Amino acid sequence: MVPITLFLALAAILFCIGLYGVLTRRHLVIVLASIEIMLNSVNINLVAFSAIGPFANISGQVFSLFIITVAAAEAAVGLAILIALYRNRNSIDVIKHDLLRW
Amino acid sequence: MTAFDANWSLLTPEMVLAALALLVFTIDFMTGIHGKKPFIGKLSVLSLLVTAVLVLFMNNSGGQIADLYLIDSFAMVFKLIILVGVAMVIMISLHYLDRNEEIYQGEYYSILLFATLGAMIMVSSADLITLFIGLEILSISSYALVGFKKHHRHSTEAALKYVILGGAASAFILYGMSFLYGLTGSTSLLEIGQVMPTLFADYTVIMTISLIFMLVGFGFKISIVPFHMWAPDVYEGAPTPVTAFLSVVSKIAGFAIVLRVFTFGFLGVHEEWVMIIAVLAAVTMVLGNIIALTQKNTKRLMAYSGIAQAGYLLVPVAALPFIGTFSINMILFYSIAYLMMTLGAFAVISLVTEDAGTNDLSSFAGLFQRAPYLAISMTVFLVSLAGLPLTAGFIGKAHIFFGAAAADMLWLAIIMIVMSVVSFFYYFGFIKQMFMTAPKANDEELKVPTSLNAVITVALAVTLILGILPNIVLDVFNTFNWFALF
Amino acid sequence: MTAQMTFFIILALIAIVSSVLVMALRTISHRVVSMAFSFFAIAGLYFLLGAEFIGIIQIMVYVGAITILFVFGMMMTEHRNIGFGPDPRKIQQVVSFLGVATLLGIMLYGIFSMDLPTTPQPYVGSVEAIGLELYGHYFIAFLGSAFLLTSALIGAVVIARKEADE
Amino acid sequence: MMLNILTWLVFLPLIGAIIIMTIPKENVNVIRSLAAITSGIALVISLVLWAGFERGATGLQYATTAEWFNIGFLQINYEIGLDGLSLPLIVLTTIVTTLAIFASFSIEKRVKEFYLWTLVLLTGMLGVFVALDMFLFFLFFELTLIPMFFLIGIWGGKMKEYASFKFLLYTGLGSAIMFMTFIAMFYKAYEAMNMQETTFSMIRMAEIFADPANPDVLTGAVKGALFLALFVAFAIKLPVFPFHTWLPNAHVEAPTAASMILAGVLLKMGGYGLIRVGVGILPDQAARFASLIALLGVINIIYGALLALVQTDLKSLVAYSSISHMGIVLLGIASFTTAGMQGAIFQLVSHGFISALLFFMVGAIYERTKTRTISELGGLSKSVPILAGFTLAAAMASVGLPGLSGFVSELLAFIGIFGASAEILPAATVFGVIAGLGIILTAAYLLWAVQRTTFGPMKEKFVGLADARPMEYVPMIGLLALSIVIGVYPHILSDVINTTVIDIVSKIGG
Amino acid sequence: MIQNAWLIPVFPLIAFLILLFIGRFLKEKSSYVGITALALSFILSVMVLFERIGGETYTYVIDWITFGELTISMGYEVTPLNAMMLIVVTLVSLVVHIFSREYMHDDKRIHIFFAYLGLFSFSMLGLILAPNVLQLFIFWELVGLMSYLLVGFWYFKPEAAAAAKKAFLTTRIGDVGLLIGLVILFNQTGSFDYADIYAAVEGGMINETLITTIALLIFMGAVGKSAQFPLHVWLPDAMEGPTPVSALIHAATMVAAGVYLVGVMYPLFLASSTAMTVVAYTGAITAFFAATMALVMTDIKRVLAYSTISQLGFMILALGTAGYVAGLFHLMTHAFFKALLFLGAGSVIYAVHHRQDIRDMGGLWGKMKITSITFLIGALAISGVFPLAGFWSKEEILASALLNGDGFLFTIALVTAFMTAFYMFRLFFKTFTGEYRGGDHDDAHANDPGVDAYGAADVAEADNPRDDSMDEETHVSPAEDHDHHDSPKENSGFMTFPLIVLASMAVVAGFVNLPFLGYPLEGFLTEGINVGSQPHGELWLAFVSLAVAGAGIALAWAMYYKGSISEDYFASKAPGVHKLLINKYYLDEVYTAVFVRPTVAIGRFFWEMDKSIVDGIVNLIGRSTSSTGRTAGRRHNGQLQTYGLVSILGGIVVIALAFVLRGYFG
Repeated sequence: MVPITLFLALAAILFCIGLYGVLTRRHLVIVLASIEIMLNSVNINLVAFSAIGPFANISGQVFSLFIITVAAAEAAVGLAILIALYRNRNSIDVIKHDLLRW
Repeated sequence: MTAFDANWSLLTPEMVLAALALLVFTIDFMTGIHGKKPFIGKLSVLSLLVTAVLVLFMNNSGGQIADLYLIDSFAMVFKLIILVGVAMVIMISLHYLDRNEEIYQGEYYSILLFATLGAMIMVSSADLITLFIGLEILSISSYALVGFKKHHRHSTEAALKYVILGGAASAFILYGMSFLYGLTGSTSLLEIGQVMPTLFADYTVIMTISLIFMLVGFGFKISIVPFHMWAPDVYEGAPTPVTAFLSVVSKIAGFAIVLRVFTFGFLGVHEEWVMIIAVLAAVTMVLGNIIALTQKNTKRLMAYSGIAQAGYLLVPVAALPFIGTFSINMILFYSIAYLMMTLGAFAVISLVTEDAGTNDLSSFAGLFQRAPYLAISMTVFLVSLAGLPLTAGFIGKAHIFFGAAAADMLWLAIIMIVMSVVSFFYYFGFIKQMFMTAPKANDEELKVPTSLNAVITVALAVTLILGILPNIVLDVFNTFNWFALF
Repeated sequence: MTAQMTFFIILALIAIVSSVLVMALRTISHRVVSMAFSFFAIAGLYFLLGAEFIGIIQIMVYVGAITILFVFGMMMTEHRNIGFGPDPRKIQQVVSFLGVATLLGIMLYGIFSMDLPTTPQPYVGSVEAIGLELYGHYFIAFLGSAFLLTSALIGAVVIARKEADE
Repeated sequence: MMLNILTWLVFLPLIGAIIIMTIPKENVNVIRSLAAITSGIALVISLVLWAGFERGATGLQYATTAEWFNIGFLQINYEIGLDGLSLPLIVLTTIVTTLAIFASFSIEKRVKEFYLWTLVLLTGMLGVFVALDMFLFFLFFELTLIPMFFLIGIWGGKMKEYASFKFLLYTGLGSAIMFMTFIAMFYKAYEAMNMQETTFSMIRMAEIFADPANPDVLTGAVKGALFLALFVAFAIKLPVFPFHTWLPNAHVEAPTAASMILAGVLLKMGGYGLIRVGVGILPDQAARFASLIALLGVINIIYGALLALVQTDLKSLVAYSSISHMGIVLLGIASFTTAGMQGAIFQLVSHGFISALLFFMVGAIYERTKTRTISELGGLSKSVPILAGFTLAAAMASVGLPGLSGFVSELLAFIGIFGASAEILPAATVFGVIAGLGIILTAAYLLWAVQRTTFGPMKEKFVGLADARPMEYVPMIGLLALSIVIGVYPHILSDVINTTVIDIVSKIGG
Repeated sequence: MIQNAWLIPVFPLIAFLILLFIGRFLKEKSSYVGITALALSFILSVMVLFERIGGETYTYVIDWITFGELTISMGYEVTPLNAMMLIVVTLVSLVVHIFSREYMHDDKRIHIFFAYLGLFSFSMLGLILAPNVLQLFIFWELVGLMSYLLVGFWYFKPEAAAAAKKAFLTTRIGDVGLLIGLVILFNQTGSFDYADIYAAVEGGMINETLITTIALLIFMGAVGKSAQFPLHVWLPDAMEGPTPVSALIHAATMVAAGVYLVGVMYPLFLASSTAMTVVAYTGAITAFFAATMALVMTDIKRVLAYSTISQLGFMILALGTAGYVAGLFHLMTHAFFKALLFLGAGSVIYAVHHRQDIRDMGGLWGKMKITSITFLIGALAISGVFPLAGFWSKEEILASALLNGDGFLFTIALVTAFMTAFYMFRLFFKTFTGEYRGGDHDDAHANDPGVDAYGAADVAEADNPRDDSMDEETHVSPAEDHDHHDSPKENSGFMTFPLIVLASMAVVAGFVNLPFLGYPLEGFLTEGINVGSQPHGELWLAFVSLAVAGAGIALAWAMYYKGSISEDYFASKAPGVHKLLINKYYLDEVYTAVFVRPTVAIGRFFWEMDKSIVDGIVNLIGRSTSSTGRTAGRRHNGQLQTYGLVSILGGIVVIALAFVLRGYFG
């Protein structure tokens, strides 16, 4: 079997890619997508632990199910907000949205 | 005991609240999309009060559902605080929504109630998954609430910032949790806590990362420096009652889970995090107060003030391993004080800024001439926030101060008290506007709606009574054995 | 190298590369598709780990629902292929990269410093087990997620709703 | 019994404030008379206390203790009492405040609030002087900040905002330091009693510090640090160089009544605290740092006087003179003799009356001439002879002319400083001689100011100014008469103070 | 009656209170209140004196203040010395009151004037009756206050205001020394009572150095009050006050308090030879320098002022050379004849329409008979002409200077005696003989530096001025007060009667200590106090003294009456010296440059420092805090990704912190 460490490392890499996306991408849809990638990386962790972790049990998979649910809900709300914002401001460039500052 | 043979009646308050939230939503559905629906707001307040009564009577004997949902006095008090807080937020909303008709009223109230439900689940849960779900109910509802003024650019922008950063924060919490689960095979905080010392000994680095990732996420939710950056923007953009909700209910619920996680999960390894929490508390107090100094926007100012207050509340968390119950007493007492003074202040801010049409501090100019009661109440709230005597805030702060000193963290206490003095500047800047500046263009008398009046009066009364006779609450607290842990 | 390892490497590479492509590509539709690939690869990994149910859910929810949601989001906003022009925030980019790289380093260091035994055979959770946990131990969370979804639904509808008079 | 006469005294002004709150703000005369009556009753009560005070008896009188609240193992008590140190200051407080209320009858702006805050302030000040629980003491100490902030900020002069905030933040910082020190003292006492006893009572604390069950906790370094922190806290209030800079701003901008109270009573809280808490609980440390205290006292005297000499604004001149005079208090304390300590207390009381009178005179002059710039004044003896006469009298009292109260305190302080034991204060003589120079400077700046303001040819623009109104005679004559009474027959004060002073000094073995 | 001695000061106090409260309604009649009070005091004083002669010292005290175990008491005491002083003070005060009735009658604030005089008399009498040195100090300060108020009586004259301040401040310097001395003394003896102090000194309870220190500090007080060098500068300026005030306070009583102080503390001084030497030399130097300045002054009051300083120097000299009785005897006689001279000058000034420059006078002999004759008596008395009062007391001073064994002191005393005679008769001849020079040149000597260092052009006509700003309709300029060309004439009885009384005292006062009668005063004064044996001169000394006085008078006669020596003879011979003298040795300028200006400069410097550094730091902390806040607040730039980045970096820092805390990085 593949060592769990590799799964964890993959998750870490994906998490950081997602994080980097959140921090630097200018397209808001992509930013939201990056969050999804981060959440996915967590799921990899959980499923990996659930399957081949030192204390493998089913809870990890249940946990990941909940995360998927939450991710969906969050994506829905996030995109709804994005759409409302786009209607208001006609832009989905992150940089443009800095009315609130200082 | 497994979940199947648990006493599910313990969940009655949550279930009743959920049912009532759905009822609110249904009634809203049946009464059309638009228009003012103050009765829904009143119904919501009623729901919350019913729930509060249920909490008080159903939960006072304590109990637990398996090891994942604890009905202890800690949860009970937090739930009561949250319920009363939300009720007051809704009272503030009644007036606010009256002035902002584009907000969908029924949905607004039902989402608030859902969020409350989430907060209740949060404070009771002793399980990573339940806790996370509760947190997400609260968070996602909050994202939506912030963006409820959807034609308002500030509101949607605030919601966007909140949802993105909040989502990332959630990811951090989850990433941290995934290791807790993976290395223990359990999601129960109690079980995790039992093996934590060995776990930390075995997997030091990854556990540190896990701990700190969770801290980053929770730190975001309770807006402590350096994870606080969203707070001013979101607070500014959100509808004022939502700002009040965020700065009070979200924050207090956040503190509840921080306490829960750190006491249940990490108490055994407190030497790993006490110093970190202490440093974060110090940084939070310093930065929150200092940035607030030059703020001119009331809501932003309250945001920074809230950050600073979070710093004060973090002090007893840092002191917790050393003084135990005492620390919980402090946090709960200060939470009550914070709830009352902040909500009271927000009630006034909501009224005044809506009347003036601007969030600028100058909208408070000459308030004393326009509405003396409002100005005096606001003064009491601000004085309490600043921590001056005869107010709940003073007792609360003194309390925390004692605790910090007792935990041998005098340096933290010193920073706290010095920063309190710094905070005089901006709190009294408010007071200066109200008392020492002539009213601007609009100087007619300001009518205070009944609902706001009620909120302000309650907040005022509690702030003063707890400031003079704190033992009303403290004596009750002293009879509680918070987690049955200490 | 076992077949599992080979699959793992392939799937991991797909996941990583497509994730990177989500960041790097220029056309928004390509990026969303790339994201779907990434999710798909992750689903593959779940199969590899014997968590078929989660894998299926992953495909259904992520590749199906969420990707579609993103496509909708994309379509309803700025789907025309215009760039944003040069990024004025070079420092942000560089510091972000450095910060994230540092974080990754720390995380990887932590992960690889763990001395975890390699399980020869993965634990395979049945759907029944999941169901039992879901409706038993995690029932409160399950109920909670119902309200979470309701709340998110109401919120999303209210916020995204296009007013009749607009 | 909690509701003893002291409690009534402290909270009576608050009750008055609440009653005033209910009165419509248009009824200014009702409000004024209510304020005057309230403070007048407080004055009567304090005089009853004075009359009933058993002279020569050691220990506290009218003392009472009631549990207030507890935080964990910490019990905070409502513990109040009276001794020879607090009684004169209580009487000073009620007198000065009552007269300040009379002096402010000319205020037309937001009358209701003015008296409201003044009465709240009165409660705070009285509370400070009766409190024997350190927490309670701090609470009242802090409570005085808010009313004074308002008094300066609303009714102040051009720079009122700057001044009020500076006052608030600076003295707030002082209170904060004080509070920290109190907590530290509390825990050290707790440790010193082997975690067996917790107390915030100053009386008990003094006993513990004098005779700890576990002396290793209270090392010299710890006690020294505690004392220095306390000293800084009270030095800000007193104020002591270099922590004095809030005072001129606050004084110059404050309205007359607030200046009177500020100089007359508020500063005294610093001196009182230093004696009550600093010397009372840590006598050995106070003696250890006697040279420092004396040095700062001398610096205060000279520095304040030199600055007063060159002031161009009459009010800031008086403000700097306050700084200078507070140096005498420090000097008296530092001598650790009965004479010096009594001189310090005498100076607190005497300066309370004199500075209040001076500020009142400056206020009255300003009200008429609309200027406080010394060079613009002149010849006031001609245009307003009675005011000028009282100004001169006040200046003379401030100079320390015998027959007026200032002289007695200076004399006692000098007797103290020259009689200080060489172990406590090696350079006593030097300090005394320099302080003597300060007396000359005091005479110089005050007389120079008098010469430039009341003497000289009358200016055209000051022709036809109205002289003192009947209502103004009350504070003028009252304060001057008190100064004269104490100056002519100080026994009236010393027999109240003496027993307490002997008690304090005996702790140092001096 | 001696038990009721406390009434002596109380009568003037009552007068003061009456005048303070209802004086404004009494107006001119105020004078009678004061006169009555002083008359009562005087009568009582006489009775007390007679009772005291042959009686016992009477003391009555009450507790004044208690601290620790110590108690300071206050009360009154009648000793021989103060019984004598009572007479002097009450008598002089009484006649000055009477004189002022006329002199001040057209001043609108006459009631205040008499109130002040009453309070002054009270203070001075209180000073005298004090049973302890602290009470003396208290009243000592009070008389200083009254001096201040009376010098500044015409406060609207800037010179008067300045002079008043100068008088108070200069004496204050001495007073601080005195106070410190007293305090040290108290800490040695535990008491301020004379008796205890004497006992302590004689019992050797205080070591010698300390005694010297204390004595010198106490002497500082005397130097200030009695206008001894170098603190004498205030007295000439104090002549800005009304002339009766000058007579009472700055000639007869208050300025003599310094001498009195040395007198009552005499055992202390005797115990320290160093202190005695200092006292003697101070007196001698003062006597000499003041006399030199008196030679050239042209303002009639200033001549008298320097003369006063010089005579006070004589007294101090006597005390310093063990002539206890001599000094106090001269104090008494001087009080009478100097008051006489001042009141005479006042009478002249009043008659010549408030001019004070002797160059504007002359030829008054025929016009003001009583004034002239009494003034002549005074001048003869001060010059020491047999058998007037001054002869007897001055002779004793010369004796004590001589017998002390220091030839220098004796020489100076003799030279001074010569100068005294000279300048007094210069004054007399210039004023009363020759032609009347007043009336047609208002500002003839306006720019004469001899008038005043302050350059006050109107000094010559400044006495009893009216404030220009007062009562425009009744305004009359001083010069027009009386008809301008009306030649001077004798004043009314209110003014001449005091002159006659004082003149008779100047004649007879010396007889109380006649050598032929066995020095009765000496016997009286040395009773109950150990002041050592008193020196007595031999007969030849009396002749030397007389000869010196005669020489002085003769020279003055030659220069200013006969004109056989030019008036400018000495001035032209030694112009530098003349200029030096006219400018009073430039002492005022030196003091201004050395003390006043640097003090003010230091004050300014500190003020700047206070604003820029002490307060600057405070403000800097405030500003930097808020600007830090503003800068940090600016990091909230609205970019959500920046926020995220900050959080992540913060997280990394926290991780690093955790590792550091665990000791990962060493």
